[in-house]
Amino acid sequence: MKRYSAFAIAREALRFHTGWERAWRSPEPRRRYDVVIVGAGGHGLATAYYLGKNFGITNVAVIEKGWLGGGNTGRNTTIIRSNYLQDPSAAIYEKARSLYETLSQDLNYNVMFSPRGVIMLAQTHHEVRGYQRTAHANALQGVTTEWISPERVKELVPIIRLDGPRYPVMGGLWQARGGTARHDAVAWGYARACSAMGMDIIQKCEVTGVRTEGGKVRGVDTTKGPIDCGKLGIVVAGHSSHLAEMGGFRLPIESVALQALVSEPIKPCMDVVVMANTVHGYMSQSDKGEMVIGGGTDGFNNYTQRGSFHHIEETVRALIETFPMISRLKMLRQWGGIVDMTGDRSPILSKTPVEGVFVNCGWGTGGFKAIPGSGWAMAELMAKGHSPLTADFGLDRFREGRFIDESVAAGVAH
Amino acid sequence: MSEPTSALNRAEFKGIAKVEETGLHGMITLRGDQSSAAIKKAVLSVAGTVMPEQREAIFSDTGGVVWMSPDELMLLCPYSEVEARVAALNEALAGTHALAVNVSDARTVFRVSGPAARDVLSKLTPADLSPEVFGPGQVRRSRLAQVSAAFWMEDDETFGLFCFRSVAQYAFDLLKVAAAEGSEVGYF
Amino acid sequence: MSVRLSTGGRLIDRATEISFSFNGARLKGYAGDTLASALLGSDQMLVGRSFKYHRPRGIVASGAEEPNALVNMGEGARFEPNQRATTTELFAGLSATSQNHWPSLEFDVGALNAKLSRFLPAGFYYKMFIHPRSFWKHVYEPFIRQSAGLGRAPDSEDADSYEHFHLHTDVVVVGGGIAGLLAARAAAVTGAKVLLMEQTAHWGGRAPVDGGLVDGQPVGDYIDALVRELSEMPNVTLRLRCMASGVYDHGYLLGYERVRDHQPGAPGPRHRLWRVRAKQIVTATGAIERPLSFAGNDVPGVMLASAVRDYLVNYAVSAGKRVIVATNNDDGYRTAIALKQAGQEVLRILDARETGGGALMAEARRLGIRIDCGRAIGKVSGGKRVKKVQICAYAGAGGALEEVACDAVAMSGGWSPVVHLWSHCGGKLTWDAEQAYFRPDATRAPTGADGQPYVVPAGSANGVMMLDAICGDAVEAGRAAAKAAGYKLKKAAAIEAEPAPETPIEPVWMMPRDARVQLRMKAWLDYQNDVKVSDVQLAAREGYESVEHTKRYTTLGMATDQGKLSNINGLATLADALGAEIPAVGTTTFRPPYTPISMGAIGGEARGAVFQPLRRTAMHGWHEKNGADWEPVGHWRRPYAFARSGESVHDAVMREVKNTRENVGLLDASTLGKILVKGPDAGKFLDLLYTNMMSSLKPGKCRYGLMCNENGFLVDDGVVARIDDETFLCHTTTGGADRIHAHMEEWLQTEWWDMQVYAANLTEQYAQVAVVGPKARMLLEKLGGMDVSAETFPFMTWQDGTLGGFDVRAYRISFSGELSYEIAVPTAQGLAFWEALVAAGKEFGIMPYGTEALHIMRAEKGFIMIGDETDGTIIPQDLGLNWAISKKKEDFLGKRAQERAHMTDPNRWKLVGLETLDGAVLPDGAYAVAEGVNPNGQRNTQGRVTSTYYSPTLCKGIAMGLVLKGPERMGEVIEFPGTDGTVFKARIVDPVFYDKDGEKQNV
Amino acid sequence: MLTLECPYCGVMADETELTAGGEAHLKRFGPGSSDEDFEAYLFERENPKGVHFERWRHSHGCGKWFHAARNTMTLEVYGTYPAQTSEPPVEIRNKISGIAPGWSWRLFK
Repeated sequence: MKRYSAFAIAREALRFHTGWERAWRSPEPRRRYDVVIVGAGGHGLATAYYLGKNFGITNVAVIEKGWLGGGNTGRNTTIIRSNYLQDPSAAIYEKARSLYETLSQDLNYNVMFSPRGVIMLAQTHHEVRGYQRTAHANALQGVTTEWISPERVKELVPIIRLDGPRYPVMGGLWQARGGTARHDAVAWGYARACSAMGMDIIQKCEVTGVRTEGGKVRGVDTTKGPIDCGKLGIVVAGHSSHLAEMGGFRLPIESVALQALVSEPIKPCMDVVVMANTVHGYMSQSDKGEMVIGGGTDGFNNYTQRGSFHHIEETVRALIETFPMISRLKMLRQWGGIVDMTGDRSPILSKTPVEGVFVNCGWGTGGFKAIPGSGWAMAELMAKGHSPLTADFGLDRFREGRFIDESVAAGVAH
Repeated sequence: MSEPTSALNRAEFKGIAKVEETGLHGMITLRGDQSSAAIKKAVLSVAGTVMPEQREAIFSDTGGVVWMSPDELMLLCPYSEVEARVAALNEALAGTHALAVNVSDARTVFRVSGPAARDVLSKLTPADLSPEVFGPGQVRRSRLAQVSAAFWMEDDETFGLFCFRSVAQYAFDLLKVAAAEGSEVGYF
Repeated sequence: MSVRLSTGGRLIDRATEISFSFNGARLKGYAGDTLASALLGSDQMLVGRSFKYHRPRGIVASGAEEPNALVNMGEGARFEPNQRATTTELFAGLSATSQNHWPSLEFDVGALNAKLSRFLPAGFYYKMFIHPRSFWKHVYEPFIRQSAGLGRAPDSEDADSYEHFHLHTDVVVVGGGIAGLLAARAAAVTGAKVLLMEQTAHWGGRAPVDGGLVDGQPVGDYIDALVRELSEMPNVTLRLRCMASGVYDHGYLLGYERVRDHQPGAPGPRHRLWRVRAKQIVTATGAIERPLSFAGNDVPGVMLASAVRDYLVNYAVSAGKRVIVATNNDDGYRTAIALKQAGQEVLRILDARETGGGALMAEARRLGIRIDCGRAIGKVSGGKRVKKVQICAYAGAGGALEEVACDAVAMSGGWSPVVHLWSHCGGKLTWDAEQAYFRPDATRAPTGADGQPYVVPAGSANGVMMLDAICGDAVEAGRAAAKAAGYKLKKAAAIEAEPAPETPIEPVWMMPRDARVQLRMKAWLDYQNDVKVSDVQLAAREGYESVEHTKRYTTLGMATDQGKLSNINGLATLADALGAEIPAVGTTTFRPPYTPISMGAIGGEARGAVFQPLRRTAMHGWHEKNGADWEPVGHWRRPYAFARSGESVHDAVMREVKNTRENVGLLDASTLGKILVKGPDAGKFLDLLYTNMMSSLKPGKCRYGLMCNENGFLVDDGVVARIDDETFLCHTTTGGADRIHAHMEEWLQTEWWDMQVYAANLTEQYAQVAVVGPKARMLLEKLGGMDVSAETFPFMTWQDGTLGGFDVRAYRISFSGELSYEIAVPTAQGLAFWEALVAAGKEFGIMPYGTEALHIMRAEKGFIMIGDETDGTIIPQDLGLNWAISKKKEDFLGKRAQERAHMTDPNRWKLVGLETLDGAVLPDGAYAVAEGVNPNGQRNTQGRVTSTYYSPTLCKGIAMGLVLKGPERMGEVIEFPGTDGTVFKARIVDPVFYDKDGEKQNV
Repeated sequence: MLTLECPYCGVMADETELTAGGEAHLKRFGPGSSDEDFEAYLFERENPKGVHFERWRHSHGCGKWFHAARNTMTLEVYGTYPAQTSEPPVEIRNKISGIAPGWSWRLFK
C-alpha cells in the first residue's frame, strides 16, 4: 500500500495524478475464509480490521450487498461522543472515541476526526438532574465531561438563544473531546487498510442464505456463489432481522427510518456540536459549511430509507426555537436511513443460537460514533469468544430483564 | 358559588376570518353501545335527537349530539342544564353499562367564520375540508397543529370546534396566526 | 460584454425602472427582470466565486439549475444567504452582495487555491493533513472551514412569518409550461379537481422562447388562451411562484410557495408550505440543458445556449456582442438564430457533429452565420470574462486550429429531462441512448398506498422534446392521471403543432473527444464545487467505482444545485473511465427538495407563542401575577416557587416549606391526572393495572396505588378513590395523565376487550387545590360548608360537599405529611375558589407553594417521586414498596416480568435515606463508589443519589438513594465523589426523616 | 407520510393524526409462562421485509386502536381492521395472497 502524504500528492501532481493506485482491490470471492463478515459498513469493516490488526486473522472476507459504506455509515450526522450514563455504554463508546483520536494515523487515511466538543443542552429541571447524574457517572467511568453554565454555553455557541420563550437553556453537559468525523472516510479508510492486509472486500454480493450443520455455521450462500467460513459475523444495520431469519433465529429488533437534513453551506458560525433533547433536535456545522441536522425516528417499521416529513418539521421547528438564525437558511437535502431499534435501545454484540455466528446490531440512532470500539470489541468476541466490552450487550439480557437503558438520563442517543 | 368563567372570556379576533371563543357550554361525554335501545332512548329523551350516524353532528336549538367514536358521544346543552341532564341520563341508563359524565369545564369551544374559514382551518389541520367531503351535519376529529380538536360546520362559512380547555390560549393564538391579515390563500 | 438591447423582452416592462444594488453599486433594471437578467443587463458578468478554488464565476443558466449566481440578499432580520439570482424577482431596493471571497469579488485571496489546484485534486484532504495529529483540529481544519462555506450566516431573528396549508385533491400538475397547462386541462375537463403549480412568476415555460405553432397560432398566444381557459374552470387552481419541492409516500407532495419574496415586508407569510395529498401527480417539470465539458468552460461569459436565448427573448439582454455557439444538437442553433435576429454578432457555430444539423442549420446558414461542423472548443481563455476561444477538431486531442476573440460562448450539450420528482419516491429511470438522457421508466413508477402508480411524467420531463409530441404526451398524461383518479374520459381532439424537424444529437461528454489531461484538468463538471473531468477519472482510477463513491469522493453534484447541470456529464465521464455503459453506472439518489426551501417554511407557524402548546390551569394567570418561577412538566408549567420581590428562588422555597409545616400552604394540584373508570369489571380491570388490590377498596375510601408496565418497571403512582360499586377515580402524576389514560384504553381495546369498563379522562374538568398544613382545617372551617372534622372526615377518605359556597369534592390525602385536604372544584370556578382560599387564609398566614417545596416535603417524609426515585429501570421492590404489591393476585401488569432473574437478584440497589456527616447537601445524581474497578477499568459503584435537598425543617441536607443491599446496612457510611474532586461521606439511614409515625397527617 | 383508513371513523387519517403501536397479534404471556415465551412476547419481533401486521391508534381522532396490514418495502396498505381480534380477517389475508403470494406470519399464512 503506497502511503498517503502531502509529499505523495506533490509527487503525483507532477504526473497529473495518473499514478495513484486503487484504494482497495475488488476481487471475486474465494471458496472459503476463516471469517466472513456480512456487511461492509463501518462496523463490519472495523471488525475485519481489528481481527487482522489485533488477532492476526487476515483470511477474512467482507461481503456487501451494495457499495461499501453505503448504509448508515454514509448517511448519518457524524457525531462522536461517549458521555453515556450506563457503564457498559460509556465503556464501548469511550473506547471508540479514543480510537477515533488516532484513527487517521492508524489507517494512514484522514478521517477528519474533529474533537470540536459536544454540548447536550439541559432545558428542563429534569434534564439538569439527568445530566448532572451523567456527569457524576462519567467521572467514575474515565469519561471526561463537565456540567457547564448557560453563560459558558453562550460562549461556545454564540448563535444560540439562551432565554427562549419556552425552554430557557439551564446549562449543559459538555464533552470537549467529542466531535465529528468524515463518515465516508471512516469506511474508506478501514476498507483500504483491510484490503492492504489481504482481506477481500466483495461488493455487490448479496447473502441469500446461512448454511448450518448440527447447529454450527458452515458458510453462506451469496449471489456470487457459496462461501464457506469458520465464523460468521452479521453486521448489517437495518437488515439484521432479515439475516437472523436466514440463520433461523429472531432478534429483539424493529427497523425504522431515521432522517437527517443539511442546510446550504454558510461561513462558519458554530464550532461545536449541540444536542437539544427536550425539543428533539441536534445540529453541527460541517467543514463544508452545511448545518447538519438530525432528529427523531418514525414510529413504524420501514425499509424504504424514506422517512415521514413531519419529523423533519418537528426537528426544524425545535432548532429555529433554539437557533433563531437558521430560520432564513434553506434545507438543501433530506434523507433517511434504516436503523435497528432493540428492546432497550442499546446495541447487541453477541453470540447467537447458531454456534460460530455472531451478531453486531441494534445501534439504533447512535452507531457511527461507536464504529472503532464496536469493531474492536466484536473482533475480540469473535476471536476469543468473549470480550469485556461486549459482556453486557448479549442477547441473553432480554430474557433476564437486565437492560441497558440510556433514556433514563433524558439523553437520547445520536 | 361564583360565576363560572370560560377559559378566554369570549375572546375575539377579526382577520381574514372571525375567531371567537364562544363561552361556556354544557358538554356531556356519553360512552356506551350505540346500537342498544337503552342508549338510543336515553339520547332521544335527554338530548331530544335520534342517535347520530358515524361522523354525524345533530344540533337542536337547545344543544346537540356529536358522534365521537363508535362508543362515544358528546352531548351539548346549555351550561346551566348540564348537571340535570347528566342526572337524567344516569337515570335513563340505570342498569345499562354506560358512562355519562360532565366535561363542560374540560373543553373550550371556538367559532371560526367567514368566506375564508375553510382556508384558515386548512392551515392547521390535515383533515380534508373540501366542500364535497366535509360540510354542515358532519364532525371530524383531528389535529389542530399540535393539539387534538373536533370540528363541525354550522353553515358553509362557519366552523365550530372544541379542544381541551388547558390549550385554549394556544388554540386561539394559532387561529389568530392562521387568520392574520395578508395571509389569504384563496383556495376554497 | 452583456448588454440590454433597446427593444424586445417579453417579460419586462420598460415603463417601470427598478433600482437595486449589487456589492454597493447602484444598478437599474426593469419590472419583470430577475436579479440575474438585471445584472447581465448591467454587464455584471462576474457574480461570485467557486467553492474550492475561488474561481471567478458568472451566470451560466437562467433558472433553478443555476450553480454560480448565489448572493447574500437583504439586511438584518431579512438577510438571507445563497439566494439564487436566476430565480429571484427584481424588486425596488433589492440589495445583494456576492459570496465566498475576501477581501473583494474582484480580488480574492482565496483564488490562490486555483493556482494550487494541481495539488488539490479530488479527495486530496483524505491523503494529507494526517501528521502531526493535533494540526488537523488546530491548523488545517480551521483553514479549510474558513475558505469553504458560501454565504454569510444570518445574525438575527427572522422578521418574517411562515405557514402551512393542507389540501386534498385529485390531480396535482407540476410545471406551468405548455405540457403542464395541457395536462391540467386534459385532467380538468373530466371533472377532476386539479392543482397546477409553477415555480416561476410566469406561465408557459420555454415554449414561448423557442417558438412554434400550436393549432395554427404562435405557441405564446396559445398559452395565454389556455391560461385564461383554465383560470375560468371552477375545479382548477393555478398557483405561480409555487415549486413542488418533493414527492413523498402515499401521494404526499410538498409545494413551496414564495408568497412575499418579491415584495418583502408586505403583510402576510413570506413562504407557504403546501402539504398536498394527491390521488395523482403529473410531473411536467421540463428538461435542463447540459453544459459541454471543454477546458475553460467555467469562465464567466460561457453560458448555456438556452439561457443565452432566455435572457435575449424574455429580458432583451444579450450575453455578448460577439458570440460563439458550441453544440452537439440542433437546439443550439436556435440561440444563434435568435442572437443574429436580435442584431448580435455570431462569430461561429461549432457543431461537434461531422455532418451538422438539419433545418435549423440551414436557416442559420441562410442568415449568414458561419458554421463549422466536426469542430469543437479546445479551450476558452479569459480570467473574469471570456476573451478568446481556441477552436479544434472534435475528434482529436485538442490541437488548436485557430483562435477567435469573442466575449461570450453559448454551449449546448443536449437536454436532460427533470426527473427529480418522479424519482423521489422510488420511480425508476431508463437510459435513452438515442437521445442520450435518462427518462422515467413508465413500467416502474412510484406506487402508493393502493400499490398503484401515482406519478405520471409529461412532456420533456418524460423525454419528449418536440413541440407536437410534447402536446400529445401532455394531454395523454393529464387524461391518464384523471382516469387513475377515478374520472371518466371523453374523446379529446388531437392538438396540431409544428416543430422544426431536428437531426439527432451526438453525445459529447468531453470536448474535444480525446482531450489531453491538461485540458481535462480545466474542464469543469460541477462549477460550484469545482469538480473537473480529471477528478472523476481519478476517483475511478482509485477504485471509487460506485457512482455514490465518486460523488462523495469528488463532491460532484453535492453543491446547492445538487448537480442539476453536472450529474449526467459526471456519470457519463465515470462510465467512460470504467469502460462501462452509462445505465450500468446508474444515477445517485434523488432526494427532496428539488431546490432548497427555507427552514422557516418547514417550521411553519410553530414559533414564538405557538411553538408548542402551553397547557394552563385555571390559576395559571394568578401564578404568573404572583411571581411564579416556572417548571415545565410535560406541556404544563407548574410554579416551582413563588418568589417575592427581592427574594431568591431558593429562599422562597425555604419559606414555603416552613410556612406549610407551621401554618398552611396552597398547592395548585390541577395538573394531576384524574381518570374515571366505570363498569361492572372496573375493579377487576384496576386489579390488573395496579400492583395492589383495588377491587377491595370500599366506596368513600382512598388508596395509594402503583402502576408498572408489562416489563415490570414502575411507571406511575397515585391515589385511587372509589366513588361507588362500579366507579373509581384514579389520580395519576402530572406527566402521567394522558399516558396512563392511553395505557388504560390500550389494554381495554387491544387485550381485554371483553371487559365491561369505560374510562374517561377528567383531568381538566376539575381545578384541584391542596390545602396543607396544621391550620388547613381551621381555614376550611372558616370557609364553611361540609364538616371537615377528623371524626366525620378521616384520613384516606373523600367526600362531596360545599366549601364557601363552592360545590367541591374533597380528598383527605397527604403528600407532605401534614394535615391536608385536596379539593376539586369545576375548572370554571377554579380561580375563584383559589382566591377565596387566599383571602380567607390571610389570618392563618396562608401562602401558595410550588413544586420544589412539594418535593422537599415529600422527601422529608420519605415518599418516592416518579421521575426522581424512578427512571424507567426501577421496580417497586427496589423502593421498599413490597407492601403495595398484592401477593393474592395471580396477575397484574408487570408481575411476570418481576419474576425474571435480574429482577429478583438480591444484589439490586434498594432505597434508603442518606445523611451527610456534616449536614451538607449531597450533589444530585452522585454515585457511591465501591472498591476497585470493573474489567473495563471503570470505578465500581454501589449506589446513587435519587433525590437530595436542604431540609429547612431539619436544617440539614437530606437525601434518598438506591444502595446495594441498602436496607441491611443502616448506619454504614459510604462515599459519594463529586465531579470536582470533593468526596461526600454519607450515612445510610431510614428514608423517613420527619414524623415517622405519621401523627401530623393523621390528626 | 402514510394515510391509513380508520376503521372506526371511516376517514383516511393522516399519519400525523395517528400513533404507531408496533407489531400486532402478539399473544400475551403472563405469570406462569416460561422465560422463553415471555421474552418472545415482549421482545422478539418478525420485523419482516414485506407484509407486516401492526397496531395504530387514531390518537388525534376517535382514540381507537386498529390494525393495519402493510408492506414495509413498498408501504402498500392491504387493509385496516379493528383491534379486537387475534388474527387478521380472512379477506385481508386473501387479498395479500393475491398480491404477495407465499407470505407468512408467525402461525398463520
